[in-house]
Amino acid sequence: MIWQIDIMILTLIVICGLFAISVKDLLGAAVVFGAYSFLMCLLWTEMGAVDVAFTEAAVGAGVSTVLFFAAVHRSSRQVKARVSGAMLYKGLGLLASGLMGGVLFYASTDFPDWADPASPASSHLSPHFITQTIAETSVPNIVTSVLADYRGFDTMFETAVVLTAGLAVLIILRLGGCRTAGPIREKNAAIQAAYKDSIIRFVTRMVVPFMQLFALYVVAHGHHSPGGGFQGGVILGASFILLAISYDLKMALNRINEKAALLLANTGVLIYGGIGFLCLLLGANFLDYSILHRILPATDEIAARSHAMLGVEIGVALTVMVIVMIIYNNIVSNGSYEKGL
Amino acid sequence: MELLLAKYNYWIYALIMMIGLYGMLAKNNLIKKIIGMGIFQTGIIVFYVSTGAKRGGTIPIIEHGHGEEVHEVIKALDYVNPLPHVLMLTAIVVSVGTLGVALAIALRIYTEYNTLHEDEILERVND
Amino acid sequence: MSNFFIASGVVLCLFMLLALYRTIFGPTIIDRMMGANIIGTKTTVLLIIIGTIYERVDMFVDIALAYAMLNFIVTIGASRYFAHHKNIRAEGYGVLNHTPAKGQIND
Amino acid sequence: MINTLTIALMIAGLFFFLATTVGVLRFPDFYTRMHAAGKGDTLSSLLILVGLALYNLHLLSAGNILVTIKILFILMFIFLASPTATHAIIDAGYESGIKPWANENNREGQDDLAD
Repeated sequence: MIWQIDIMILTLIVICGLFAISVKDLLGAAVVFGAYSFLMCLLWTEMGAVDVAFTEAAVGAGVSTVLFFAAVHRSSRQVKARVSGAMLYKGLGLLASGLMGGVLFYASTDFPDWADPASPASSHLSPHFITQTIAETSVPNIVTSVLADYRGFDTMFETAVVLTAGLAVLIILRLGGCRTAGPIREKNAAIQAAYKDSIIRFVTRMVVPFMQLFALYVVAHGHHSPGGGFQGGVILGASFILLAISYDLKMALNRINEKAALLLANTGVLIYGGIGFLCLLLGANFLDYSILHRILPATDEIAARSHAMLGVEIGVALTVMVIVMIIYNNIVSNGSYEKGL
Repeated sequence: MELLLAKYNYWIYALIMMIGLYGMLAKNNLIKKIIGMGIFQTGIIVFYVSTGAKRGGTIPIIEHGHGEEVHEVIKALDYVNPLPHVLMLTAIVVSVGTLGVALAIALRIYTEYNTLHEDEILERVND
Repeated sequence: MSNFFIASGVVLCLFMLLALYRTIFGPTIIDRMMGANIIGTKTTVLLIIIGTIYERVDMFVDIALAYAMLNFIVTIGASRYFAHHKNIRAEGYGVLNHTPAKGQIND
Repeated sequence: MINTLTIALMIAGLFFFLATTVGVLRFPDFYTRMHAAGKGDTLSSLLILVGLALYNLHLLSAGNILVTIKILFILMFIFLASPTATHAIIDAGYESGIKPWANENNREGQDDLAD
């Protein structure tokens, strides 16, 4: 933590947050919220939470903001005040948030001092993770080892939650019976064709392979540096979103169509659960990777844990990549998969 | 002054959560409400991450050269607490899922009622 | 040297505060996009500076690279919005017409 | 030696960031502001990143050289992406009909575009 920069960033964040909900234009609010997420990522880097910052850079600053743009593109930008009872709602909102804030301010006197090394949160379980990770798993990135090994059960269900969210979006928009509703009538197709300009296309063509390679590096190198399945998966998905934005939705769908997408999403969760069941079959506990040294060639128990973590990360990356794409594709085309942003 | 330096971050996170809650409750527009939800979420996440901060701690990745063994003894005080990071990392990824579902529901409401404003939706539902 | 990096980080944050003025007050939506883009570029640089302060730059370059990529995507996405909607102001729907589902509601 | 070079490059970069910010705040219309932002941002991040990449080389080892190469990758990416982003934003403004600024004599109704 660097308190000088910390104070500056916190000030910026509060200003950004205040204006993100008070700007009178939805697209503008989305842009300000994007800036808010950028600054949030900076705050986490500065606190030393590099993996969280990486995830926020990919998810919060990148994909969420694009999702907001897509939703605003499909609906309207207008913000209207309430016709009646605006003051009542404002008063109630202020009262409720004031109450909550008061309770939190009061409770904050009981919290340990900020960045206190002896705080209860840092003194029971986490020293074990920090000191034993190299000896037990040979993975230097403690966040990865806790994520995929010590708390692997939790992460498996988080992945399942992400899959469920993608399926929910699919059900709400694609199968919701409104596939023909809300189509957009193009008044001037010529302008649109002319707009798809070659500079953006050319740079996209140069950048996308580089991005995907980088995403694979992030997945594979997550043991030694910040990164891992979630971050790499989101960046992979974002590269397809970039294709869909700068060409059109058809182009991205030609790469991975809906059927393949659903298949891949389920395969990801299946890989994760399958590795768990493999451990069960070999006679150990669910997701106890050390038993896998019996079937993985040339590994001892410690290396087996490290390798199994990589497999798990690949499963996570597959699911997250495809789900990010599914959510974007459905929101930007209102479930019709026809015209994108 | 000492109290301020020791607690200022908690107060600011409480402030962020207050902004988010106000946005969720008082705003008329559905997408504004979703933005408020996002702000509330980040407030909670920052609170968790900050409980893991340590004075003088470095990032939670054991220092080592590539392909070398780690020789020196690893001290827990040298590294930031990684546990909140793990919990919040998954929370952020799940938040993109909830955001997607929320936006999908908002879009569905828009195609059904042609508005994103709460009072107009209620009016049209009651008609 | 570390003090110099911290000072330049704080100065960069101050510049961000000034760029935030454009992001928040506009006047047009495109000025806001420009402000967000500037904040994004400054953040990429600031990430590397923070890495240098921690003396673990090798861990921070990946984040900065991912960050630059996502900033690019956001800017392209925001500007593509105006390929479909030709209006700078928030009112109205521009070139596009949204036809309501049930056909009875029109404002 | 490397320290002096780094400090010089970073101060130059910060100066151009200052110029960018002043330009963004003070210029009269969107196109001129974008002009300041696009050029200044690319140049100053280039200068600062080169400075930091050099600073990183004060201990020569394989790992540090790799990090320097990675920083140069970021630089290359910014060099590609930032002008493209500038182009996209300017194009969006032009497509949606913002008129370029003109001086008082032939200014015609552009203040009404502000929201």
